[in-house]
Amino acid sequence: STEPSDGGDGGDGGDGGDGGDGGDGGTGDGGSTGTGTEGGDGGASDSPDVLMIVGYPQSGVQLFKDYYSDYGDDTVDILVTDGLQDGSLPGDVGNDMSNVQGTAPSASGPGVETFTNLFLEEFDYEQAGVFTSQAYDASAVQILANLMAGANDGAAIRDHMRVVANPGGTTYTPSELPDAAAAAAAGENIEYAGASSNVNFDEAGDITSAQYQVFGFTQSGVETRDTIDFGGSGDIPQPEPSASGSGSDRTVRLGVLQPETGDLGPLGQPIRDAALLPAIQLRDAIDQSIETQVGDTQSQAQAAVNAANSLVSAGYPMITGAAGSEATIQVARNVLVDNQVVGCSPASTSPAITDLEDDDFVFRTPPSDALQGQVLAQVATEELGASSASTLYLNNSYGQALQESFATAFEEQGGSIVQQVGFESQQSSYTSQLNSALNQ
Amino acid sequence: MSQRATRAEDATLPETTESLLSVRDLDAGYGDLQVLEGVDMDVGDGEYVVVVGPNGAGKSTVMKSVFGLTTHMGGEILFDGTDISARRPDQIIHEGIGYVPQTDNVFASLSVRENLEMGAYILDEVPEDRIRAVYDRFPILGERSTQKAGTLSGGQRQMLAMGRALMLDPDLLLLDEPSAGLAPDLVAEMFDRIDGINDDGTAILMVEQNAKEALRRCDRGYVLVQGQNRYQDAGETLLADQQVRREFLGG
Amino acid sequence: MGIADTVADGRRVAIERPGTGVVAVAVAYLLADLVTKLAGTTVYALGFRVMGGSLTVGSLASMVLDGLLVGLAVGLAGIGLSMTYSILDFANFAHGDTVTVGAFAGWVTAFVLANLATSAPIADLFLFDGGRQLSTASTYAFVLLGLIAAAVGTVGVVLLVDRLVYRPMRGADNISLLIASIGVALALRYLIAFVFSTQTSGVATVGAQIQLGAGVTVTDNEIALLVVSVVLMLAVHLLLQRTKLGKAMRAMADNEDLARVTGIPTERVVRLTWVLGGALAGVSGYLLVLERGTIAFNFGWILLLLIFAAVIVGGIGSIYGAMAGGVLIGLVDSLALIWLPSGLTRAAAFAVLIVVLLLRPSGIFGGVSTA
Amino acid sequence: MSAVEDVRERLLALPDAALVALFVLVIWLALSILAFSVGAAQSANLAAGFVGSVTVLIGAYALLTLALNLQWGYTGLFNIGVAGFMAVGAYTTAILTAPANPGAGGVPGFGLPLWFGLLGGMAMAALVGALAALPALRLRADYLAIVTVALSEIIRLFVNWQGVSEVQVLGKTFGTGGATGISFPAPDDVVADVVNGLGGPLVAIAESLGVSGPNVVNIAYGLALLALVVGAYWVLNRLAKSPFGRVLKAIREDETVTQSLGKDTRLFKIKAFMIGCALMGLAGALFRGGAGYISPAQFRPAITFYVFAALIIGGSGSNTGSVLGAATFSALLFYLPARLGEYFPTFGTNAPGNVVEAVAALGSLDPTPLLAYTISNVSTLRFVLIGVVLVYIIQNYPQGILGNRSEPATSVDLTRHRPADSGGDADE
Amino acid sequence: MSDAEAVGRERGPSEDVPTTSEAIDSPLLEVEGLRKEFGGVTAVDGASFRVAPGSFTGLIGPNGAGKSTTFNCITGIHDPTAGTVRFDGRDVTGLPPYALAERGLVRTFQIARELSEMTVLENVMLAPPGQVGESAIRAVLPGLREEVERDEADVVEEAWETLSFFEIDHLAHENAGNLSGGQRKLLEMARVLMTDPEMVLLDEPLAGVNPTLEEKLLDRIDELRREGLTFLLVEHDMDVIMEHCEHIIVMHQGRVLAEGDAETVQRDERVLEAYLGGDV
Ligand SMILES: Nc1ncnc2c1ncn2[C@@H]1O[C@H](COP(=O)(O)OP(=O)(O)OP(=O)(O)O)[C@@H](O)[C@H]1O
Ligand SMILES: Nc1ncnc2c1ncn2[C@@H]1O[C@H](COP(=O)(O)OP(=O)(O)OP(=O)(O)O)[C@@H](O)[C@H]1O
Ligand SMILES: [Mg+2]
Ligand SMILES: [Mg+2]
Repeated sequence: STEPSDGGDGGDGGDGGDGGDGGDGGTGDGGSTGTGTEGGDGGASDSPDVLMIVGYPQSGVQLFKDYYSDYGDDTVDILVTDGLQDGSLPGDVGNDMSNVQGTAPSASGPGVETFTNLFLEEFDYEQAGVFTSQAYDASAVQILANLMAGANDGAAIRDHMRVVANPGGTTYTPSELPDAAAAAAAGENIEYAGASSNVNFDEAGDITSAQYQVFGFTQSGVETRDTIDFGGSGDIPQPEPSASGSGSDRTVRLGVLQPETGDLGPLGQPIRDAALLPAIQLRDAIDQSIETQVGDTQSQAQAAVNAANSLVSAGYPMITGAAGSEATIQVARNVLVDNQVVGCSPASTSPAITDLEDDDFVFRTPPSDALQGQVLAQVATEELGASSASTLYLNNSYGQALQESFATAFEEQGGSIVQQVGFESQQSSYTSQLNSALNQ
Repeated sequence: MSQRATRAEDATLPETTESLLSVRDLDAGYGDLQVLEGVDMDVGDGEYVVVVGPNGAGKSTVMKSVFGLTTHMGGEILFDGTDISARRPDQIIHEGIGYVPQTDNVFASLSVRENLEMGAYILDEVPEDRIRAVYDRFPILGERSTQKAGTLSGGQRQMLAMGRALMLDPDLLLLDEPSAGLAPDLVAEMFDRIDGINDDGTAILMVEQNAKEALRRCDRGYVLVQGQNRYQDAGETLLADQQVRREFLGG
Repeated sequence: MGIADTVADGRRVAIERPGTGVVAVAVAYLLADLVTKLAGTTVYALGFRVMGGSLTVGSLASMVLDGLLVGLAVGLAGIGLSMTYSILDFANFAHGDTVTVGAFAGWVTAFVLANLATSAPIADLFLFDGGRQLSTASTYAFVLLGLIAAAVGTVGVVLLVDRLVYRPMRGADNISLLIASIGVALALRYLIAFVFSTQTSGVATVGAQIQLGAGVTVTDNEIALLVVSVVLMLAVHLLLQRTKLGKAMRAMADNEDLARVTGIPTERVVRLTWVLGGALAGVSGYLLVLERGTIAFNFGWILLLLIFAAVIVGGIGSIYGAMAGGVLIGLVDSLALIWLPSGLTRAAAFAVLIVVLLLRPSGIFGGVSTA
Repeated sequence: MSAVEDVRERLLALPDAALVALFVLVIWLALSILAFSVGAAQSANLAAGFVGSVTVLIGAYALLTLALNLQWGYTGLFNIGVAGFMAVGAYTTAILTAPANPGAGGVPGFGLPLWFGLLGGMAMAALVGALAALPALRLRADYLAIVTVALSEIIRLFVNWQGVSEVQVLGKTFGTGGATGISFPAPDDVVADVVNGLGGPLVAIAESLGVSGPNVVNIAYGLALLALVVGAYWVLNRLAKSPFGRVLKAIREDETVTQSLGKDTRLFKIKAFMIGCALMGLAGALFRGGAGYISPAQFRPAITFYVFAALIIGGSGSNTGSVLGAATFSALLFYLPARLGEYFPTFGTNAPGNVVEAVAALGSLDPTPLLAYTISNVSTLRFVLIGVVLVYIIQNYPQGILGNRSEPATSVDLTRHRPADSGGDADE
Repeated sequence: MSDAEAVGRERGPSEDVPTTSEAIDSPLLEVEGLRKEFGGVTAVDGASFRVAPGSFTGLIGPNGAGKSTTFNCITGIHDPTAGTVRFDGRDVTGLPPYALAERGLVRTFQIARELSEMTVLENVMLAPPGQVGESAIRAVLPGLREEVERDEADVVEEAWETLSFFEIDHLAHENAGNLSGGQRKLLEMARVLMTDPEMVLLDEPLAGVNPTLEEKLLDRIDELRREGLTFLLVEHDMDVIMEHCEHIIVMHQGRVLAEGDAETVQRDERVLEAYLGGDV
């Protein structure tokens, strides 16, 4: 199974060396290049079985347009990630993208149906977008923890996040959120099982098990083709309540920090709305009132810090946000830890967040990309039967980290990485990068 | 001979109707800064008038004012009886005034011929006969017609600048220090050419620091000091006035 | 010229202009390396790989074609910038966003016209609903109308900007104008974002493809870009060289004060320069989108530094230079991938810009203005 | 209109320090009023949060504008690569001070003390400035601008590159962390230590008013930056009002003439450029890295243009103007609109998803959707505002809001002491 | 081009130019075989001459003869293509302008180059050499700053005196950009004299200056010369040259065509033909 077309290459890629060079060294001993003048066939033996692309729709539209205009008929299997899970992509690209599959953290919690119905009822969307169920869960858990802690106090809320989310006590799903709230306010140990997953937090604040969907594109959007369960092996901490809950006249304060504008604006707006949904659902259904305020990160870390600061200053002890990993990291370091405010990101998947020195104030409801890299590698080897792969990734922290974790996992599973090619967002053309990644 | 030049306040103004250009009580300057205070100046049809004065007196400012390049603050500028003080330079060109600025007076990256064509920009067609007339007057320009003006020598540039101003056959030509920086032989030649232009009927208003030579050749002269008229009289009379000589002509 | 001459020449260059010498050596090395790569061999010395590796001809050809197309687009956008740079004498930082304005003006028009017959809500068309992409092959009449709308719309916007921003500043120094143009750039870009959102939309699809062999294809849209670029380049060049207006523009670029006293209606020439520069920007933006297939509120801004690179490398004021500079920059941007890790290719294009500015500040084709 | 002019005249008559202080106070006051008018429960804390954030912004931008003013306002070096020099300073600081054995996932550094890292960052920024300056300073202003902005992009792309995210040189591992960024000991923790150590009672008072400790620290960090600004101002002002500053001004006007008068202009230019770059490097480390974390995305060229806008508003060539411009820009144009957008009442209806619907509603004489759309997009429109203000200022106050101030480049009284009698032939 | 060269060679200075300048045994300025090409144009084509210390030497020649270019090459504005420049016995060829100015060799520009956004006073205060406060450290550090201020006070006084002499003291606080053409020329001269020079190259300093003031300036130059300064003057006003300069160098097509005192030069056939025209 391990038949790397280029022996020395694996080592090259491993120590973070540049993909370009690695490829050079490798193809040197593939004597077939001598016939390369004949056209596309010449390089075929060197081209990867699978191309893994990490990016956002911003550049993805252009990238796929370039791909189909250059390699229209000669399709290779392409794997994408949640960043490109955008139903309007085939329309914008002008191709059905049938050779493209992707993985994304999926909404597999027991309450996903309830959530979807509620969400589409309350807001004017055609479908629940990416990370919306995670946003709902993030807000719901925080509200519950707040109710149980009995005060708008970040440290107390932090201490009750795992109490309300992890096993132990009665299980509640989104449809029973008002009941869960009442129980939490009464100081009972509960287990919230959400829309995106069962929502169990490990020591680092990451969720312990995750389900990924394998999705494909259709004319009208994305469809889920398969789901893969992952993780769930680690210990799940099960702390007990240490506070007595809330009386009837409290106000629970929840901040929502999402990109409403900027690059991630189109993704951020539905996420913001989903994060507000639990508060809407609980309005008038419980004794306590819930106050929410939204801050806009403008898809930029610095603006996110400013907006987070004003949320904190306004007395919000917990925040659903941010979306981009960079913003989440910055907000955590600049705002959350110092101010002892809980943050639960519904969309940040960077592995770096696991290792944050965060005094346990930072949680997230989607799984780390370290997992997604493994899932992708699994899909590539098992479902697509690929033994070689190239990566083409957006040169930011999301892209770099995810492709790195995919490459590592893929090689561990015996595959070989042909090329690792980064790209800048919004280039005029990605033809050269595609060429290079496909080793054509 | 110790003639006395006429001081400005004693001067009797010539009849306005006779004047081609008539500057009346002109106040002008740059932005908020007023330079000219009540300047009067006349140029008759076909007359040759020279303005002299110390540095910074406002001589160039008078010329620029006539051409609408300064801030007008009062008074009037009549050309052929109509007030042109509110016009733009390209409209004033239409009235029949040509202007050769003190420095930077050719388009360095255009050829000699293209410079002349620009002189006739406001006409619909390139007036070949005028170009030929300029070449006749300054033969060296004809020889160099395709050369870039930026590579001409100082004297040739002055000729080209003047040729360009002559393209529209103006009734009045404003010349700002046309001899500055020219070699002596060219200075003499330049004055001769100006005489020639004047002889052909074009009125001249000229600023010169080569004051003695200029006053010798002109019909009338003005002495401008600190933005005001000081003396005005026939050129020869000014030349002969001891005080004018001592103060402004270097003895 | 004999070998000896060349060597002597080389020595002279090395001594008199060391910078140029170094660049020449570097370029020579890269070319040699390219040849060995194509031959599929590798040269080692002292245990290090000195040059070589592998690269297929098809791959090279497609990279060259890609660089060429990006370069043409950049060069086309550069013509307008080059003109305003030399005639109005300031570096217009709003040019990139003017290009964007043109693209939006043109494509909105083409979209709305082409889909008027359908019952789609106007908002969908106006904001580029992803499902409704235009193909040049089937809607060429609308695409053509869009091209005209791009030119006209941009001219309108540019004239308005001139009236509001630059006209009150006539006679200001070129740095003040540059700064004003930064303000204009911000305002234009974010107004577009306000109206059209910050999403990237696909707007045009490929109509026909032509195989060139070695696995390289060109599309009809790319050919359109090529043809229009070359035609516009020639037309603008002739306009500036042969017509009275062109000469007046050159005269203005040369000495504006003198132009005024010569009777050239400078105000009108300025406006006409904006009209021409704006139309070129609009058309280039429109064609760029046609070739790329996508549109976004900030694509012109992102391209701006490359456009500047093209104009400066080609020599400010030179129409052919802008085009040649664009192609050079496009090729560097695309071919750098052969030698550099992908994270640094864009940096390489900027490095070329810096090197050219340091060694030949008047540009590779510089010295001759507006020719 | 004339009343406005009148107020402006009177304000401008104030001493510089008073003017700046007054301005900052007014901004604090305005933000506090905003805080009290919207955040019922936690107003004091909200106000403190606003004040802290805006003070940090003002301090950081003031450092940057002062640096740019030295380069551009005085010496005429049109550097629009500010972001790049900030990055050099910040990254050097980060690499020098990052712990040698970071936790999992962190990038190791040299573990040196922070003050050393900051000095190193300044030195490195100055060095890169000098290297860039040596060949580039003979270029005309607009070319230098393009070279510097290209350089700043090269720097950003380089630190972003995965190839340098962790490298080994001579057995020592360090790196930039690539696009993910790098953590180092946070400068604001130093301030926090001081505040918590010395300012215990102060914190207690603040907390009794409902202001959280971190907000006190944030304000303190802002004030620390302002103190740095005062220091930088003092140094730069002395530089400007001296023969050194005179030569810089002369270079801006005409370098050849200055050379012909016996001044080694290259040396002066490089000095001015290096001092400016060092200051930019410091600002990069303290502003972008205030919380101990930096990443390449924080050094996009946009920040350079903001610094420029700030300097233009204040008036290039004047140090006081630089500080005022920084305050005006960062508080009124950059910070305030975003906050206003957050706290503006949302008109009951959700904002429409796009402008077409918003405008369509106008047809039925209902302006609220458009208004709501506008408010929900205020952070986009803010940049339009910045652009418009920039144009307005350069058109109407090309010398900046302070107007055309005469700031002769000397420290002494310029009036004549020995009135010369026509010719100045004193008894020599 | 080659024609001109041929003509030039035919009349090469080595053959029959009076060797007055060779006679100056310890010249302050010595130019030998100076050559400057711009692309295809040869602006200076092997000019050689010497200037005696304390002299008032005139450099004349037709427009385009290469006088300004020669100045530019001497003062380091341009790098000469070939040839050497010696000043005060040392080879200074190709040194940058500031190095020459530091050695006491300064020049004015034909087209006045004022520092327009600085006041007239600042313009002249810039000039004195080696000002203490030009060191950034001294300008800033408290202990050293006092010395800077003392130095400045002297510079201000000197500046005022110079301005009054040139009759532009009433404009001291005006921005130099607002001066008239002639006033700029005066400022140019004032500034150069503030550098405390040993030798001054004046490129048409009097063009555009009012004749009365011109007289005064020339008197001043004569006075300074008596104090030991050396002047090399480019001027087209023959009256000035013939009256004031004891030694005259005539350039033509980039070469020295003739030199000597006023008498000699005025009688020289070639000078008459090439430059002075018939009527002098
Ligand atoms: N563009 C300008 N802006 C402001 N002031 C100016 C400007 N041009 C000239 N001045 C001022 O106007 C006054 C008159 O200048 P003008 O150029 O008319 O003098 P002039 O008589 O032509 O002198 P010269 O013989 O030296 O050329 C001078 O004091 C000068 O300072
Ligand atoms: N930078 C340059 N590029 C090209 N040619 C030049 C340059 N500078 C001077 N020349 C040419 O060199 C020759 C000599 O010019 P220079 O300015 O030295 O003459 P000059 O003797 O000072 O004349 P004038 O008396 O008119 O000032 C001229 O033909 C001129 O066109
Ligand atoms: Mg004048
Ligand atoms: Mg000269």
